[in-house]
Amino acid sequence: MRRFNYIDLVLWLFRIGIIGVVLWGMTGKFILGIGNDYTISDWLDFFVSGLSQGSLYALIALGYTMVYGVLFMINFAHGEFFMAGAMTSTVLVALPLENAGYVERFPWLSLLAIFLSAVLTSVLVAVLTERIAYRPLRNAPRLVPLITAIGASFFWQYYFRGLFGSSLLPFPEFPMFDGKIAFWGLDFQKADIAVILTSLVVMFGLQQFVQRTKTGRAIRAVAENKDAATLMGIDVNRTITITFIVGASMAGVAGVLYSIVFRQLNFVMGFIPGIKAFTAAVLGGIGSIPGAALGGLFLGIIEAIGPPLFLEGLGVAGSHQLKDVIAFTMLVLVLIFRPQGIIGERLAEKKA
Amino acid sequence: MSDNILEAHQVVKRFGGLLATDHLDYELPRGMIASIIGPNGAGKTTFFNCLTGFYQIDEGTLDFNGSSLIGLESYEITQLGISRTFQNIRLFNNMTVLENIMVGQEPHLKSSWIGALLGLPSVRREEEATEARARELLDFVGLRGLGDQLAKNLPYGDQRRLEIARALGAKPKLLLLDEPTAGMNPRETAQTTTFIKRLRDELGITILMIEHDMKVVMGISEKVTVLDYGRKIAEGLPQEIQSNPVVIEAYLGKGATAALMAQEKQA
Amino acid sequence: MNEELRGTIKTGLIAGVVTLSLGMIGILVAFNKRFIVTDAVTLADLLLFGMAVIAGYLGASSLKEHSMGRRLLHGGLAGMLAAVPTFLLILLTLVWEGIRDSFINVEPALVSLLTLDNENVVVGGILLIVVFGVLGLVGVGYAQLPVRFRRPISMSLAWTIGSGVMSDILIGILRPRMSNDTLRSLFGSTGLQPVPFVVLFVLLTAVFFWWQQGGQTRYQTLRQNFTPRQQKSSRRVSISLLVIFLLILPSLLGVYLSEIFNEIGRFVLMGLGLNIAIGLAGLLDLGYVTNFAVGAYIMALLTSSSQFGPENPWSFWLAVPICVVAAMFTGFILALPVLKMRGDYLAIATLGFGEIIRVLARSDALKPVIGGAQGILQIPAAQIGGFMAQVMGYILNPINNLLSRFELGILATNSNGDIVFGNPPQLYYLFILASLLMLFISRRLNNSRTGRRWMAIREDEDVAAAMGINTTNAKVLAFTLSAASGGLAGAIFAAKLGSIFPSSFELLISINVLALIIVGGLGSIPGVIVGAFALVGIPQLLSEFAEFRLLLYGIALIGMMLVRPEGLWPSEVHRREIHSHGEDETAVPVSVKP
Amino acid sequence: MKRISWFTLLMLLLALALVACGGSGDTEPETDSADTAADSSDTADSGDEAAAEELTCDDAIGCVEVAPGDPIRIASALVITGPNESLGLDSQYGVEIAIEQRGEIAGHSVELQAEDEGCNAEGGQTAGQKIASDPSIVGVIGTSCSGAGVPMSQIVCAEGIAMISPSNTAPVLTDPGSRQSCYFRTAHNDKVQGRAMAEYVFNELGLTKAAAVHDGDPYTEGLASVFRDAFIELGGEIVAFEAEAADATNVEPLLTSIAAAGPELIYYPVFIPLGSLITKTAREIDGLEGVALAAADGVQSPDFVDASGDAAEGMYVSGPDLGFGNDIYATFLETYQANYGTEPTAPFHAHAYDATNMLLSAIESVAQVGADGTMLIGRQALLDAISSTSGMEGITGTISCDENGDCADPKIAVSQVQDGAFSAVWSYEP
Repeated sequence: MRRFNYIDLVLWLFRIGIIGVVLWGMTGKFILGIGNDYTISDWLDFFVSGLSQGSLYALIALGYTMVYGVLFMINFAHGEFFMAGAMTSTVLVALPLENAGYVERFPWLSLLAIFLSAVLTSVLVAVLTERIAYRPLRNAPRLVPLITAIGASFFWQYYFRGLFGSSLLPFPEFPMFDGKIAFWGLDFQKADIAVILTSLVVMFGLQQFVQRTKTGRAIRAVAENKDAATLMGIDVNRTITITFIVGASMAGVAGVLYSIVFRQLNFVMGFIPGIKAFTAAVLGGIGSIPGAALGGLFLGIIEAIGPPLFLEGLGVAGSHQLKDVIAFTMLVLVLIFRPQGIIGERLAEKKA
Repeated sequence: MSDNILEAHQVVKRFGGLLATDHLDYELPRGMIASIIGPNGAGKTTFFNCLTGFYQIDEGTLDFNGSSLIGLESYEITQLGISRTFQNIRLFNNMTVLENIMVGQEPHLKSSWIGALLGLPSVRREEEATEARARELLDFVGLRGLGDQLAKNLPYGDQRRLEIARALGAKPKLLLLDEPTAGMNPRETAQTTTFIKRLRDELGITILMIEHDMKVVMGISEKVTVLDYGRKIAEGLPQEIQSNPVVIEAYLGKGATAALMAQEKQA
Repeated sequence: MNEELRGTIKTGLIAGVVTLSLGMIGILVAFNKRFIVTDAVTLADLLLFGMAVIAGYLGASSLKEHSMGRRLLHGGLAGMLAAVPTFLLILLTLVWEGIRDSFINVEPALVSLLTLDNENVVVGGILLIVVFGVLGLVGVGYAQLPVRFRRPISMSLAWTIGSGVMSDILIGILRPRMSNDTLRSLFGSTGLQPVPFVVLFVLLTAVFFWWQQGGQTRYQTLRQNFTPRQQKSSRRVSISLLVIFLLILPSLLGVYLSEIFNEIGRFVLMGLGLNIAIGLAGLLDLGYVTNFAVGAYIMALLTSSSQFGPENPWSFWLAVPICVVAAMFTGFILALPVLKMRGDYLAIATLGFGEIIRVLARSDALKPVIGGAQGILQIPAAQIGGFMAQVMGYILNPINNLLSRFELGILATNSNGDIVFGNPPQLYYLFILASLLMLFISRRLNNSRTGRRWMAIREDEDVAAAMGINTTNAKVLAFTLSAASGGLAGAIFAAKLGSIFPSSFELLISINVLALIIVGGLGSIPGVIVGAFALVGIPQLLSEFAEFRLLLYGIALIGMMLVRPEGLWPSEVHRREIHSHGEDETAVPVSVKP
Repeated sequence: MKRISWFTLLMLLLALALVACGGSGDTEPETDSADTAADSSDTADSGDEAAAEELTCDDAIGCVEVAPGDPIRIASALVITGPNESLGLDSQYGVEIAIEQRGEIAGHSVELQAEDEGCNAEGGQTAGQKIASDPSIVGVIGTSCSGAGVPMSQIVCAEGIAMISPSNTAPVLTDPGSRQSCYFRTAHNDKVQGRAMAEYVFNELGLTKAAAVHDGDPYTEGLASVFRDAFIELGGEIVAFEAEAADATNVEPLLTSIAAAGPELIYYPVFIPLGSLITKTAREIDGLEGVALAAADGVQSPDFVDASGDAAEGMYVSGPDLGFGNDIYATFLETYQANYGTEPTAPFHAHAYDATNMLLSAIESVAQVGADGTMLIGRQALLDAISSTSGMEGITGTISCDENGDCADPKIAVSQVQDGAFSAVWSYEP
């Protein structure tokens, strides 16, 4: 019903422009055959590796989204929780176990120990961060905790650099994740499949936890309205700490999965996945758990499949370098169509 | 041009399946003080939001001073001459009282940012005039001397007044007041009632208000409209409404008729 | 166990864990080479033993009861406990031979530092606990001092230690003004010499004590008793002194500190710009580096004499307006798609723009135009030549001749009579000019109708619209004007560096600018300057701490926000909220939903 | 208002104090012109002459005077914070070890002032200004990144301070048209190294279809471009020229794309994190089973082999031949491990070690020492001494400087990873 103004015009041009570029790129790829010649199996490889990367984004994004849900703050340090778990479990558990030969003899037990230590470290780091850098600022202006979060991010990065050094750490090879597995005549990396499955299980578990348990309900209540939750007898501080613990556990799990797939770690490994996961959380609709999962997968897949699908056909040089450009353009495109994210709650127009 | 400043015809606003206003017809003659009453959720504030461009209506027509309001942004509607206040006070909390009123005068300000950068004399004059008028309005609503306070630090009653002063800054032809006396004590309510009357009598502003306090409604309204479930169930002079059993039942529930009668006798 | 004892144990152990961390992440060993008092006290000593004193101080001052014996007991206990985790680490090194394979900084040097160079590490460790206990008692003693002594002592201690830490900067400033021998008697190769250290400490303590015991009141009374005319002239004198001071500053500070001032200036410019978007209009922009990059690249493309520049390179002064306009245009275009987004959706979309620019700058796709990874070289420095320079030379040269007697100077002409903004002291004037210009513009906008509109939008966008404000236009304007300053900063940056590479346009820049305006005080113009000094200047001065700089930066960010959440120099309106009703009404959907 | 006047008062006091000092310590001759700030270093130099009576400085640029008992000060400007810090810290360790092994020079110890260049141009400029403003600094080892090296070389050279970079490889830095006269490097120029690999691949391995990958850093982009041009010139075909973000985590799509282009060899002259990731992932991609892998000195480090594991076996790496027929490197590695608790995290410690030795040897050769132990080092003399370095045996080979400041051993070794170690299989000399 509203009139059409210049902004709408520009937005439509933007949408049409992007869709035009995408179509043109795909035309170039499939009809004119510019660039490499991919088989179906190649396309599937793009897709599955994107899915696996996206699962990791999704796991980290869950922590972002949960914290955002209860505190309305962007927890910039979340990527560092992920890094802390992965680094510590690798240096103190995985590598010693490998040297002692346990990884080969008891791979599953070793893996369990690694997961436990990673989750424990991530949780410890998260709880400390919350206690020191966020809790005293509960009533401060909204951007202030954002700054302490950035500070915490720097701090933890260089703290762990100090503890474990800045060299690139190898992660042991686990026999069960090595090699490929065939489905329907197509090959998949075992590690990719493991990551996707684990993520699905963990996300499903989280969903059940938030929906079914008393603590989960408390988290939702605090997210809805802190004052009301206090009146209902919910200990808000405790609930927030639990939220951090749950979010950090996801990050810890993601840290180990990351190590399994990429088998190398260093102290800055948390930053980029952190930013990506944050993007994923917003893409899906920040505050929403399935949104975070969906956003993560979307981001992972578009990063993997975007360059060959959209850019190669245009004859763009170094197309894989531009995957972030595609990812963020898609983000803006999605947010133009749906300003509240893919499955974010729709604001009933404007609230009066 | 008709004598009605506002004409709404068959206005429909849906939220999902819910009809927030249900084929509503409304006419408001120029210079009148009119009230809309109705139980919670009757669609009163929704109607205000439709009038001020916060919501776009789904069906029907809305005319102000003979021109349609449909499709206009809320700032354009304000520029046409409709100002409003809010049920839950919405001041610019971290701005001073004076700044709040100065923002209210936006529709009449012309200076651009380039002029401000260059420090043009016309811009300075306009700023001075704006500030002077803001002080006048402060005096008018009885907040003299509070200009440099932060809006959020004012007491509740003063915040309501400030909201009205801010709305007056736009020199509206029609002023929409959303529960102007909510949360006030009887003395403040009485003051506000007189004040609203003054607005019409001295400034010639047509006033449409949503109000729960029957004393206020009955005291100054020249026309009362009753909404229920988004529909108009009655309209007329206060006395007519007061004695309308449909209204009393819808509004106050059964058995309330007697109480109201008793109240009236007292008055 | 009673409440107080538990508190003391907790304090002591927390201090202990901090001490342990300092050791394990390598700070202690690294700082052990850095003297505060030459050949006597290193920074590591200060940190290590300082923890014990602090533990003792906290342990004692948290007691409600005032009996001296109990205080000493608790302080001493807290001090000793502060050494316990470290002691455990020492024991651990005995049983775990390969500890260094995991914890890279647990090295022999650390152990010998922690055991006070004892051959037998267990004895050394116990000795450490004892020393820590004694230092805990010192902390108690300090806590017992009356406040009127304690405060001057703390302040002067902080200043003296600061002088020791910053000794090389001080040497840099003093070198042209002192003979080498004088300098050497004051400073060692690192740190202050013992005698000057003590003298400085005593002197400062006396000054602070005097100031607190009456100097301050006397000064204030003096000022209060000024007649209006005196006040006016005193104000005039202050301002002219400030101006003179700003003009001679670079020659006073020398090249390196001027360079730091220029870096601060660059961030002040960006901060002022971003402050329009975030501080005034409440638009959380995390991609401010975009505008900066556009300004820098346009400057490079217009003035470079390399293959990427035009055939006849432009002059800096002609290119600057183009850079600013280009940045504003970018701001305008990028504002359009994000207008409808609120809060954190806006933040991530703008962050995305910053990342897009970063990637594009280094991409092969755009390499033919903007140089890709190899950047753009041969960008000339800004300069004033010809008639203009001659005229300025007539004014500047006599002043410089006069000032040079005092080892001072201002903007200078070179041997050809041109004014080249090539080295830091010269560039300083360019930055000052640009910063003053932007300050002026910010102030004008801030106090105008436009500024009011932005603030209204920041407070409550819907109500602002209901007041007749075209919020769309106002927001677009905020983005556009906010970009101008970034473009200006970028343009000067390119001319200053002489070459630009994509690595100068990282996300970190956006984050830094955001942090400095919030640390300074959101929406406050002086806050931007203070914030830039705190977050850009100080880390530069801390380059001593080398690889631990960012660790300290992180701690500083957290610390400053905890102590002063409203910022170091908040705007008149303290603690402004960014989002009107923050958490309830205009916030984006927030519930943790299925 | 109050605050402003306060601030002014404070600053005024400070200014007065400084001016007063200026008056009292006014022993120097007043030789300098108006721009005192810029020339302050020279004043200090000339002012020192009085102290060193029997030594005279007739150097074209000026001399550094080291008083008896004072250390000789050199600086490093490497990237020691941020994502690239493993690169720069590693080099800094190399510098420290070289200083440690050298001990004293004519009774003076050597002191290192470590600066951070942040791997970007502004970091290089700031570090350069700091070094340039300190007249006691004799020479600089730096920078790590070419982007930082360009502005820094301009600044320190304006003061005549010698600068030797252990890891700048961009051709522009030693290009006769743009090279600064005080700039030297022990790292291989991209032009040489990229060509070496192209010749090896085409002539020795006999492969004709190659793919190249870089990460958008000037170093890797430069090498990949030189390789591409040289390979095409030799008659080969570049089937894919791709780029990937240096901090990428998922390189499967990239390699799938490359696999579809059907190369016989992939050349990815990147740094260790991305290099190791590509190495490991390439082994798992369909269509890349038999494809040879090649990289440059950016990954020539034990850290890379550790991180890549078996996947690195058989891949080719160009760079200096660290197994050069002497045992300097073995001693070096022992010291490294003992001092820093880790194996080298990047390849350029070796170049840094050699660069430092080059600088220290040059200092040793030009320093004039007075009777009381005062040392004078002529800056121009030092530059001349460095540029005439020839036949110096270092870890990275025989160091000899050419007229453009390229000092790396012109021989480039192509090594193959065999049993977790680099063993030279071919040597290239332009």
